[in-house]
Formats: sequence, structure tokens, C-alpha cells
Amino acid sequence: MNKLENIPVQAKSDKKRTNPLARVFDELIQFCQSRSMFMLHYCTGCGAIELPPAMTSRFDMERLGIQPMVTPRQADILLVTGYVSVKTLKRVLLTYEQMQSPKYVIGICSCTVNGGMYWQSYATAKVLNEYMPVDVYIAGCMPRPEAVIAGLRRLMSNIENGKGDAWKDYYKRYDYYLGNQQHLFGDDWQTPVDVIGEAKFYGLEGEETYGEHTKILEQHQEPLEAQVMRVKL
Amino acid sequence: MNCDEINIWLDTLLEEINEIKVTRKSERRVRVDVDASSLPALLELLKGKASYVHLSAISCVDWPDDEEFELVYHCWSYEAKSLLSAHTRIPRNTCEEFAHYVSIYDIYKPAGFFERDIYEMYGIYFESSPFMEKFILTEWNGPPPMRKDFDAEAYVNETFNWAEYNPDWLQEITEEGGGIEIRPEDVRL
Amino acid sequence: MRPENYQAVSLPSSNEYEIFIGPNHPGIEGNYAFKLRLDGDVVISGKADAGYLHRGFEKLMEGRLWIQNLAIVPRICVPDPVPMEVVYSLSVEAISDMEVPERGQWIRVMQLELSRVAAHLFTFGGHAATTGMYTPMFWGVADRDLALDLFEELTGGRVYHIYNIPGGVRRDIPAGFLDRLENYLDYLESRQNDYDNLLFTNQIFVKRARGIGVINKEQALEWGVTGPNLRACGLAFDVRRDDPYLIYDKLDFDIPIIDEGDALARILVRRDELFQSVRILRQIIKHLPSVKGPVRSPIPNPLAWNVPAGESYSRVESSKGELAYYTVSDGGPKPYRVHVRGPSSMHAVQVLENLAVGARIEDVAQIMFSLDACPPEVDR
Amino acid sequence: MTSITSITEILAELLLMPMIAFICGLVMVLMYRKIAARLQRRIGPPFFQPVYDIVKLYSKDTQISHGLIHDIGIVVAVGGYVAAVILLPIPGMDGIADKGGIITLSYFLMIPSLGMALGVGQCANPNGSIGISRALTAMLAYDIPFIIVVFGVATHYQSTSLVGMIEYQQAHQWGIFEMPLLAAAGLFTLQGMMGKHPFEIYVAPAEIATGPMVEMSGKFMGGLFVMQSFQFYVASVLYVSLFLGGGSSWFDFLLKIFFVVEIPMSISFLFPRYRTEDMVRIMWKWPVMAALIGIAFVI
Repeated sequence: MNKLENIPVQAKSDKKRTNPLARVFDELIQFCQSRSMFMLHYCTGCGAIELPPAMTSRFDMERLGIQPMVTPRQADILLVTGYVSVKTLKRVLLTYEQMQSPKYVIGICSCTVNGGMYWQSYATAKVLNEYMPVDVYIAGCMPRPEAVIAGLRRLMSNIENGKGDAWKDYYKRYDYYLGNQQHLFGDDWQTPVDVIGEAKFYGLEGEETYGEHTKILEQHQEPLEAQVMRVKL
Repeated sequence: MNCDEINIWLDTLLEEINEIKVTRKSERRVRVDVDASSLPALLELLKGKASYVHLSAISCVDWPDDEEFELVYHCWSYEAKSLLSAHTRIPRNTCEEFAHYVSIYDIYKPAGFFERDIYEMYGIYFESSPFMEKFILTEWNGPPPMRKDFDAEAYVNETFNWAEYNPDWLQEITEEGGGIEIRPEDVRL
Repeated sequence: MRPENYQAVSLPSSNEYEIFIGPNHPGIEGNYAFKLRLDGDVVISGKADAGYLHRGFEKLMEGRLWIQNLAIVPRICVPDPVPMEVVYSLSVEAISDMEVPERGQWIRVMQLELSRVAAHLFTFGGHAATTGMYTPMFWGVADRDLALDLFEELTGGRVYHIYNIPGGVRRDIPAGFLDRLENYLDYLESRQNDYDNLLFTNQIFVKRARGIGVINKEQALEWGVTGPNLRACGLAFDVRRDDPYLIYDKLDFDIPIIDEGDALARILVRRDELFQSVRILRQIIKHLPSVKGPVRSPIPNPLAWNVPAGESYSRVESSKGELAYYTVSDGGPKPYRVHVRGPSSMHAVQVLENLAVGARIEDVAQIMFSLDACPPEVDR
Repeated sequence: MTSITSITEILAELLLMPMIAFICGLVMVLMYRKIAARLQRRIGPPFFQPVYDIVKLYSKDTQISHGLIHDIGIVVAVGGYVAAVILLPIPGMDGIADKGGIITLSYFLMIPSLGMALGVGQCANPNGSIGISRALTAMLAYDIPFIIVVFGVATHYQSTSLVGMIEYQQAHQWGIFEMPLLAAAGLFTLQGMMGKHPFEIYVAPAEIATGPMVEMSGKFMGGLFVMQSFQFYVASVLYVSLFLGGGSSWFDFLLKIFFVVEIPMSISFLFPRYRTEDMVRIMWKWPVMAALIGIAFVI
């Protein structure tokens, strides 16, 4: 069982910086990051219908510096709008891993929190932060555009205060997330992104990066090759 | 020929088919019960002769007590302005795992979608349909989920976790005797 | 710099390649995927891939009480939820032989038509955005929001307004609501000119949309096309007129048809329909005060309500086409079987796959949006 | 002594001119987004939004590179515009404009597209490849009328140097009054050169997921944002220099460039995008015809 309070909030690493202006730069960068957010709204469910009003003329997200982007590469925030069916969850994870850190996830609608009104459904995943770290949840079925904007503002203030680093948790506790994913998708689940390699590369590996689940992954993980762009029709 | 004449003509036509029971439920709804073997012939007749060109839907109902699936073909005639529901029953499991029936894709093109849907949700294999493959439930390995003997709730409890939400303020209220404590018998009506 | 996992590989030289549109793509309406096989710019074949929005609605409904299901039926089609509530209520009423008081019927029709207006405004924007014009989207969504405000006042919900229940509607309209509705209709008609200038007579838009995704009459009948898409092929069929439900036979409205059957015809039919809905709403505003009486007939205790055994096939005309529910009751407290026949289950799968063949890649998104497909109806 | 002063002067100008261009470009990007917002009946981004975007993009932790060519492609794209900027005379600073001339400039203006093509080709994303092939077609489409316009203008002023042209216009009359047809064709070309609607098919988010930008992230995207602001600046200053008499003072120079760039921006939100072949057809038809007739008048 996963408790909502357990969503980790870590302080920014207090590495010694020799540059006296480093703090100023950091704060400037954090400020800019909080004021310019490119979002990728993955319309996984009904919550997506309240995003157009929030984006367009009436509520106008752009005045907060938030604008929609098209591909995961360009985006900073992933908005998971509504219930996540198992088939979608795979794609959401692929999308999430392709995004460039620092990256943030917002779970919109009650369904991402606890299954919502589809608690009984065999096809939807219930708790989103079992599969990927979530920064902010916006509850409601569905949350009004005002609520969406309030949630985004909460994320903005988190980033500005240096608290918005749930994405590091994905590297630090990869074993936990991978375990939940494997439970749902089967043991041969593998994404094209080498998360462990990345964790090593950034020095973000923690004690829980490795574990029994990553061992399963390593057993069958194939060396990553280019995917041939062919589908069967 | 106006609507009424078509309807009268249709009723006489239907009476000529053997083993068929026609019930006119209202002005625009006709219920036809027909044997599984003569259903394709009936549909062909309806489409070719009686202007029932629009297949609105194919519904499937599971009757596990009778060991039968009920298939309902809803056809609409733009000219007679009436909707004909052809009911038929097929045995639930014949010899192998799947129940079998014939596809009517060559009579009605929209049947392709509905038959694939029934194939996924109930596991009825429609012979000679070109679409007998996974479409919606591609990531699903369990039994056909719409069958009555698949218990979705048990599956969910087995597969998924729930997030617990028990913050301090709620605990305080609960200690004082209030809160959202749910008695076991009230859980999820 | 992060190590990159992919490298280009050389494939045997060929003009053919595959491209995925969706499930997360701005050119796709909702969470839906379309795999294209292309030769240069031209689509050789397309294959729809649905199921990303599958929740097992029909299974869920079998596990809940008759009255509880009202809360989940509108979720089947998000942009246009009212017909879902109405058709479910109609089917329950048909099984249990319940009469809806006349005032309740008028209010239902008012809500249905307002929902159609909202859904069409949403579609215009989406269709225009696929050709690269975003301004109609901004305008359309903002104008739709005003309709949502009316809904909120009427029902308490912005998008999902579980307002229709078997037997009628939950409560009567608030005081002064009809005046505000009339103001909104006046506003919409004053915007007609702007929309025409910006979108419907915009020469570049017309050039982009004309001759794209043509369905002729025979194909439309063969593929089971319904709703505005069918009327854009020149066939005047409307469930509201030909299989009337509620009080539609007392109302005076036209069924706009256009013969071309292309994307432009489809959006123009929707435009005309929007103003037909405005016309219907004006008639309702005129007549509703003279219709007195209760808004719903009494129902038994909803928590212990056993609907008598029976079956019904109810249809309404949603903004996407023919929407039907096949409902079976075995006399228990829960539905025995509810089958949802969403109009998009035809449009988004078979019709789209057929229309994509031979289209250009820049038109695929437009074809999809011009069909106004709603993927949750496919997946359910 | 004089040569040393002139060399330091030129060096200072070479440093200053891109900076001015960048700042003007950022304001133009802001203006572009504000105009969009106003047409769409909303407020629009705050004043420093373009700066926030660029700082944010450059400060991303992860930067995915698809190999050396991918990195170089973006540098070439931005560099092409920086090189073009120092060839554009602005009030008080000529840079090396009198040495380059308009022929060099028109070559420099092709470099960014080619640089992008290099970079995007490395991504191996089919959307990017489709996008860049469309972008090169678009370049071909607007370059033909552009070259004709440049040829006509150079014939009229009897000079290929932008400095010379501006001096001629300030002495006589603005080019837009002497060659209205060429100016109209130039405005048309400007729309294509800035890549705005209706000539925006190569970005097309709804079809090919922003085409060339599909795999760009972090610094690369930031590079493209910088490139866009340079692009606005270059296109407008070029037009001002050719037809509106350049800038005699900073005030009227800024007024002119913002006025010029505002026209295509306003148009761009009222139209959908043309298909590639329609775009080529319309670009080779009307502007080319107008420019050729204009040349006939000039000669």
C-alpha cells in the first residue's frame, strides 16, 4: 500500500558550488523554469475536455507562461488527464521516459488518484504514482479549469522553491516503479530508454535503484537498437 | 408504396419464413425470433427485398443459466421507418473454447466492427469475418471480460492496489466520533 | 549530454514507410491511434487502433444499480454527454412503461439541443485546427464555455450534468433561465457572421477542405454512416424526425443536407445544424412557460428499484449521429445487459480506414476531425 | 592609427549588432504571441516570456543529442542568421554591410534551412524528415520570387550594397513608392520567409508533430527559439532596407521594422495553412508575376 504522504519531496542537493553567483543563477533558472512550462497533455481520459477551456480564451493559460507542446521531447510537464487504462499506461510510461528532465507529472481527475468511479473496472490502472512519480494531483471529476490552473500554479511555486524534483525519485527508486509496472504488464516489460544507465550517468542512483525487479529486467533486456519503423498492416 | 403498405407487406413476407415468431411491439419496433440457422437468410431477405439497409447494431447477451448466447441484430429501414430486432440464440460453448457463429459481414459491412467487439468481449468466433483479431483488448490476456462468469471486482482486488488517504485532520475527526468511517455492510453498494 | 539509444538504420530503399498518428498526437481526437502506411505523401492503407480509453463500461453497468448508472453513462462521450443520459433514461422508461410528464420532455429537449450547440462549437475549432487555423478553436471553445455556464446553472455540473433520470429531469428550471438562454442564443447569432468570415467562407480553408474524404451515397449506406456525416452525403435521415422521441414531432425544424459528401460539406452541415438547434431552442423558450405540470413522474425507491424484466432498443440523434442503447433487464436491481452503440464506432474505425486510403498525409487529421469521431464511444 | 580604430569599431559593431538583433527579435516574438492572443480574445504571455522560455530551454538537465551532425546543424542554422545580421545596416552601424551586399545576404538566408535539414536528418524521425523536405520545398518556393525581387531592386538602385540602396532612398524617395509591385511581391515573400500561416506547412503540429522540431529538446529547441527571433529581425530589417528607406534614426528604424513585421503576424492567425503544392503554386504565380511586371517597369 502506498500512502499519498509518501510522495517524496527531496531538498535540492547541496553540492558545494565554487562560483559565488551560483545561487543567483540557480534561483534565476528555477524562476524561469517555473514561469515557462511547456506541457504535453496526454488526453488519457475525460479530464482532457476541461483543458481546452483552460488553454483558450476564457482562462488563458498562456498568461502564466504555460503553453501546449506536441512531442514529449519538447515538453516539461506531462498532464495525465483522467483514468489510465492499462493499454494507455504503457504509452504514458514511454512518453514519460522520453521527456527531458527536469520533468513534472500532473495527475488530473480523481481517477488518477485512486481509480475514481472506475474503481471496479478491470481495464484501468488505479494509482498513478505507483508507476511514475507524480508532482501534483488535481482531484475532482472533473476538475474545473480554475482548479487545473490552481494546480499548475501550485506546481509553479513548488518549482520556484526547489521542491519540484519528484522526477529524481524515478531514478532513485526505479526498482519500486519497475516492480509495479512488471506486475501489470508481465515480466518481459521493457522500455527503449535505459533508465539505469541514465541514473548512473547523472549520479542519481540510490539504494533502491537496483533490486529484484531490475534483475529480471537485466535478464531479458536486449541491447537497445534502433527500432525499425515498420508495422504490420 | 408508403410506410404502412411496406409494413403490411413485410409482415406477410415474414410469416412465410418457417420457425419464426414476429412480434410488433410498437409502430416502429418489430421483434423477430428466429432460429440460428435461418438468420443469415432472413437478413439477406430483409436487406435485399425489404429495404432494411442499415445495420444499427449487433448486441450480445450472455445467458449462462440457459448455456446460451443471445445475438440481437438491429436493422433499420430508411423507407419503412421501422426498426427490426432479430433475436437468435446460439449454444454457449460448443466443443472447443469458443462459441461459433457465421459472420454476416458480406451482407452488412458494419457487422465487421460489432462482430469483432463480440469476439473480444464474449469470445464468440464469427466464421468468415475478416476482422477476427484483437482490437480493443490487445493488452488483455484474461478470459473474455463481458461474460457473466468473469468477476471483474475480484480481478481488480487481486491486481490493483488502492491509495490510502488518512491525513491527520481526518484522524482527529474520527477520534471525536465523526469522519467517514464506513461500516463493512455499507461498503460499495 | 545524455547518451542516445537510437541510431538510424539503413532500410532497403523503398518509398514506403509507416507512420503512427496517435495515441498522443494533436491531430487525433482524443486517445486514439491510427497507423498509416505511406508511399511518399499518399496513404496506401490505414489501420485504426482503439482501446486506449477502454474502461469496460458495459461490465461496470452490470455491477451497479439502475440509478447509479446514470452517473457513469455521460462519460461515454465527453464532448456531448447529454444524449447519453437521455437515451439511458428513455430505455429504462421503455422497459418499465413509465410516462414522462410533458414539461419534463420539453426541458430534456432543451438540454439536448443546447448540448448539440456546445458539441458543434467544439468540433468547428478542432476541424479548423487540423488545417492550421487556431483562432476558431479559441473562439469556439470560449463560446461553448458560455453554454456550459448555462448548464451549470441548470444542472449544477459544467460538463457532466446527471440531470435526466428515468421519469423526467431532476428539478425544474431556475427562475430567469430562459431569458439568459435567449441572451446566449442572440449572442450566438451575432457571432454567426464572424464565424462565416473566419472559417466557413475562408478561401484557403475551403480549398483545404473541398474534395477531401468524399463519401458517396452508396458508400454511406454500405458503411453505416449516420448523423451529420450521412446528411452531408445528401441523405436526409435524422432520428429526431424519422424515429421521433420526446416531443420532437411537435417542433418545427429543417434537416440540412448537402450533396458533396466531403469534409467541407460535413462542417457546413454542422454549421447549419447549429443554427437549426438555435431555432429549436427559440421555440422551446416560447412554449415552455405555457407547459405546466411536474417535471418528472415518481419512481420507486431508487436503491431498491427492480425494473421489470424486458428489453428495449432506444435511439436518439446525438451530435455525432445515431446513438442507441440496447438494454435488457431480468427484473433485478441492476441492468442485466446494456449495449452502447456509439455513432463513432462506425465513423472512427471502418469509415476512417476506408477514407484514408489514397488521402494525403496532411489531410488524414482533417478527415478524422471532419467525421467528428469520439473515440470513447468506440472503446466504451 | 585610423585602421586600428576602424578595426576596433567594426569588431564592436560585429558584437553589438547580433545583440541588438536578438533583443529586437525577442520583442518581435513577444509581439507575435501578443497579436495572436488579442486576435483570439485573450491576454497573452507576460512581457519577459520569450526570455523565460529560452533560459528554461538552455537550463534543461537532459539534452538528447543524436550525434555530431545534429549538434552542428542547429549551430549552422543559428549561425546563418547571425552572419546575415551583420550584413544588415542599422542606424549608426553598417557592420560589414558595404562589403557584403545583397547577393551574399541572400545566400546566407538559405543557410539556416540547410542547417536544419542537416540536423533533422540525423534524428531518424519520419515526421522530422517529412517536415524538412517540406521546409526545403517551401524555401524553393519563396526563393524564386525573392531573387526576382532582389534582382529588380538592385537594377533600380544600380547597386547591390544595402548601404548604397538606403542612401539612395534617403536622398530620393522610398522604394515602396518607386516600385510598388516589387514591394508587394516582397511582402508576399516575407510571409513565406518568416514561415507563418498560410505558408507554414512544414511545422504542421496536427499532421507531422511540428515537423523539423519533433526531436528537438532542451538546447536544440532553445537554439530554434533564438533562430526564430533572428528570423523575424532579419526579414523585417531586410524589407525595411529594400523598400522603406532603412533607418535614419533609431526611432523611425524601430517603428518601421515593427510595423513591417506586424503585417504578416496579423495575417497569419486568420488563415489555415496551404498544402505544399498549393503553396508552391501560389508563390510562383502571384509574387513572381508581380515582381516580373515590376521589373519591366524598372527597366
